[in-house]
Amino acid sequence: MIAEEKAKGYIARRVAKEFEDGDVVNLGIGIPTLVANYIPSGIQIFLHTENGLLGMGPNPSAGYEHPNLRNAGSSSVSFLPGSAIFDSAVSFGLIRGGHLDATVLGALEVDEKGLLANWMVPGKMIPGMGGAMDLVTGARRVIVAMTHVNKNGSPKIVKSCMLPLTSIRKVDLIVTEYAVFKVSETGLVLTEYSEESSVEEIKGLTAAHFEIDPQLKVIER
Amino acid sequence: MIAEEKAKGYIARRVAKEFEDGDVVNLGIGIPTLVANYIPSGIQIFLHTENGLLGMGPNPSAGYEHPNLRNAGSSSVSFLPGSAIFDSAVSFGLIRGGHLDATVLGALEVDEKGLLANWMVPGKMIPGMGGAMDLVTGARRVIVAMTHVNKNGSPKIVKSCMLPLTSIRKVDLIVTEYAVFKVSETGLVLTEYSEESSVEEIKGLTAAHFEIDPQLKVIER
Amino acid sequence: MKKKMVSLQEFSEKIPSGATLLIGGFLGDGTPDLLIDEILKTDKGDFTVIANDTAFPNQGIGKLITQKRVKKAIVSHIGTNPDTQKQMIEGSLVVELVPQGTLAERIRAGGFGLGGILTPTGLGTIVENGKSKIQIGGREYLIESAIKADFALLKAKKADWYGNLTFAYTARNFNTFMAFAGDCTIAEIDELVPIGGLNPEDVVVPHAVVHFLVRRSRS
Amino acid sequence: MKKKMVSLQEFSEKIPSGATLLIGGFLGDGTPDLLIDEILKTDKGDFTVIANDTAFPNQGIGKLITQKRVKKAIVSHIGTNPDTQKQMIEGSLVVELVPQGTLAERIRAGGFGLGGILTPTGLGTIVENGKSKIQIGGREYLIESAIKADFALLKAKKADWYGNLTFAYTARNFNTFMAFAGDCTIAEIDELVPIGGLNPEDVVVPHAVVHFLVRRSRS
Repeated sequence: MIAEEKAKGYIARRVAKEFEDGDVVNLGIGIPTLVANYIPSGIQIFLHTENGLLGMGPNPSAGYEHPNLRNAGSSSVSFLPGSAIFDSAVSFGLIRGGHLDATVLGALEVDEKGLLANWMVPGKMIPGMGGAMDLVTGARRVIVAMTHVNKNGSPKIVKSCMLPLTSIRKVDLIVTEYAVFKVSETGLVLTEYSEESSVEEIKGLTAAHFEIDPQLKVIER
Repeated sequence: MIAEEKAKGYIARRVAKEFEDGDVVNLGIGIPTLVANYIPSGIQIFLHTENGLLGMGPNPSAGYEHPNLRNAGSSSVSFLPGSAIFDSAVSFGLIRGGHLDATVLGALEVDEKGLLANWMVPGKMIPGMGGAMDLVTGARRVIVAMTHVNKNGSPKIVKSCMLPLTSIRKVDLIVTEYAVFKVSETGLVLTEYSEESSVEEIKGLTAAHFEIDPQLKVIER
Repeated sequence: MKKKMVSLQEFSEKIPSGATLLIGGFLGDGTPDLLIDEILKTDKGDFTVIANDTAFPNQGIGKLITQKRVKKAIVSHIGTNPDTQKQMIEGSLVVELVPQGTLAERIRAGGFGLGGILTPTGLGTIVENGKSKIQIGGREYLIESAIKADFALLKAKKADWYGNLTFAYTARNFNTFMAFAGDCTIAEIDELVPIGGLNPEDVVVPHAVVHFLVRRSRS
Repeated sequence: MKKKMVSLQEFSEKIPSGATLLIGGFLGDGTPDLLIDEILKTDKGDFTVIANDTAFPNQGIGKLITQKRVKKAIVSHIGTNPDTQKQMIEGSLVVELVPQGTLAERIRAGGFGLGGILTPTGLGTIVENGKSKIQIGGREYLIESAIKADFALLKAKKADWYGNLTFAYTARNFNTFMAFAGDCTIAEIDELVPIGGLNPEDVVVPHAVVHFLVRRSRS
């Protein structure tokens, strides 16, 4: 069992290797936000935030915040040189129009077809979909970054989502602290596993069928 | 018979009395453009041009033109203080969304229901509708400014348009050198006539039925 | 010229109980706080609020929620406001959740005189319940209707006397297109500039859609 | 970072005969003349051009018409170009006329990932021939489909190396939303500024939709 804080770092670090130089990327709240801290040197990505900014930089030092320069989680952020400001209609035009190279999102459930549920638990937690439905529907690549199991230890990768779907568009990649799955035409394929685990252990933590990639390897950290 | 140049001036001068202070107005090409020269003192209107400017001012003096500050007829124009620039989508958002108080347009035909045809003569002249269909559909008031008869002396106000319609939205007012008609629920109503003409003469120049307003008066010039 | 600048009190007299209100802002950033506070000085309520979110308890749009002035909220997200969730579960507040990009386009469509838009977002999810679908070019889309409201309440940075508006950084968000979709659009501004004091290319919302301006009274 | 700045020749090598081209401009204002001239140095043709208009004979987009490189034009107006009218009557050029506001929204919809829009414009006219209609909220609308193209050719005023764009006055017109609707978007620019040389609030088209930049070679 990898401790939660460590797990988050592992996940973010692995996701950060997915980008090409120049990619425009939207990072969701939670683990996805951490991805920005692990971008490999030599790779420059442009962070998009759905409230209307491309080119978002890190949180400014205390005392240097501006009340009207925020990310979609309401945190103060900064401009990197070459940033652009726009309204929410343009921001979602970028998203829905396929102009984002990737989005990284958390999940409540992902199923063995690659379908994602991440916006509500009926009768319990209804935060609303916010921008998630547009992001999953429109981004060129959708990467799920999440812990392998939930707080009760139950698998989050399931046979079929029981929770309401975010989109009928399948995700492209699932990254957890134990495993990396790509989503193929026929379903999930395990391509990488962590040195702390094994294929058998991952099978035990996963409630969905998955294939194993012939080039299966250990996650580089 | 009023000579053409004089007629144009009469028409423009009469149309110019239709505006309230602060109105946002789009003037079409031809006689409508002349309207700007006759706005009564004390009345300020804001000219909108569909290629992306609100607050358009007169043509600049020779030598002071800017190649990228033009009206929809491709003439050089100027900014009045308080102008705004926008793209064509926003420009037609203003038009279609009902944010223009009035548009003044020329016509090939207007019929006795108040329907307008002004964008093509099948097999002969097909300039295209440009912005006319959006303007007639979306502006709060549509004012037709045209000579009463065409170059062959035939009436342009007809029983039913033979030419393709610009919109199924009826115009609100028709101003010619001889007459002013308002368009009511039931059809055309002659409200004013020129001192050079008479109701009988106007009937002879008009191929549509019209009512006569009980407050019929002579056009003030 | 009819003056567009009104006092906070003149503003609040225009807003009746039961009105539909488009309110700008994203988690409070770009929300007209002065206007909301002024409404809260009255006993008006039963509003339908259309906005990106309901912000936080007793902050921004959240003030209208916490003080129970809202009967219906059409928003994309309520996760930051437990008061909204509580009132929704109690049944005193109806919440209609709309994907954020769809909400933006529906409001823009209303203001731009369009009947609606065709979007792939929400297809095959519970968002499509009760909606029509259409095939275009071999792809399927949801038909989403336009949204308009009695009032649009905006927060802008600068305005000239005519009502041309600019915004501060990410405070632009929903304010720009909401301006077009209010039968009466009222902007709370931080700074008034003279007519001609804005570069025409810097104007984000042209004055034709802005009916009234309000600024903090300098007392 | 992959460089977006290319030479005129590198640009023209990207454009094959038969391509669909969105071209910015309004009667020549905001049209990328350098790009058009470069295409005309080749023998490429059979283009489908989507633009507001065809400008004037042998000017702007009109050059492509006069030199018979266009097989189809989807435009709102051809009244200023007798060559277009002549070729249309002869049957060598297909002209599809679209109301200007509808054309703008259809292109924007394509670039914004929407399937189309619902508009009242054109209802009851010959524009509605062959199109579906829909009732929403007691009003009728035409269903107008989105437009995309292989290339969007723009004229911008300034760009930074990333491809953030600004425009000169009324040269904005169709350029802004066409930028989103090209599978490959190429902007001819007047001035290159350093990265960080544009105020983020002044950027009209964000670099995410701009693939290549071209400027007049300084020889």
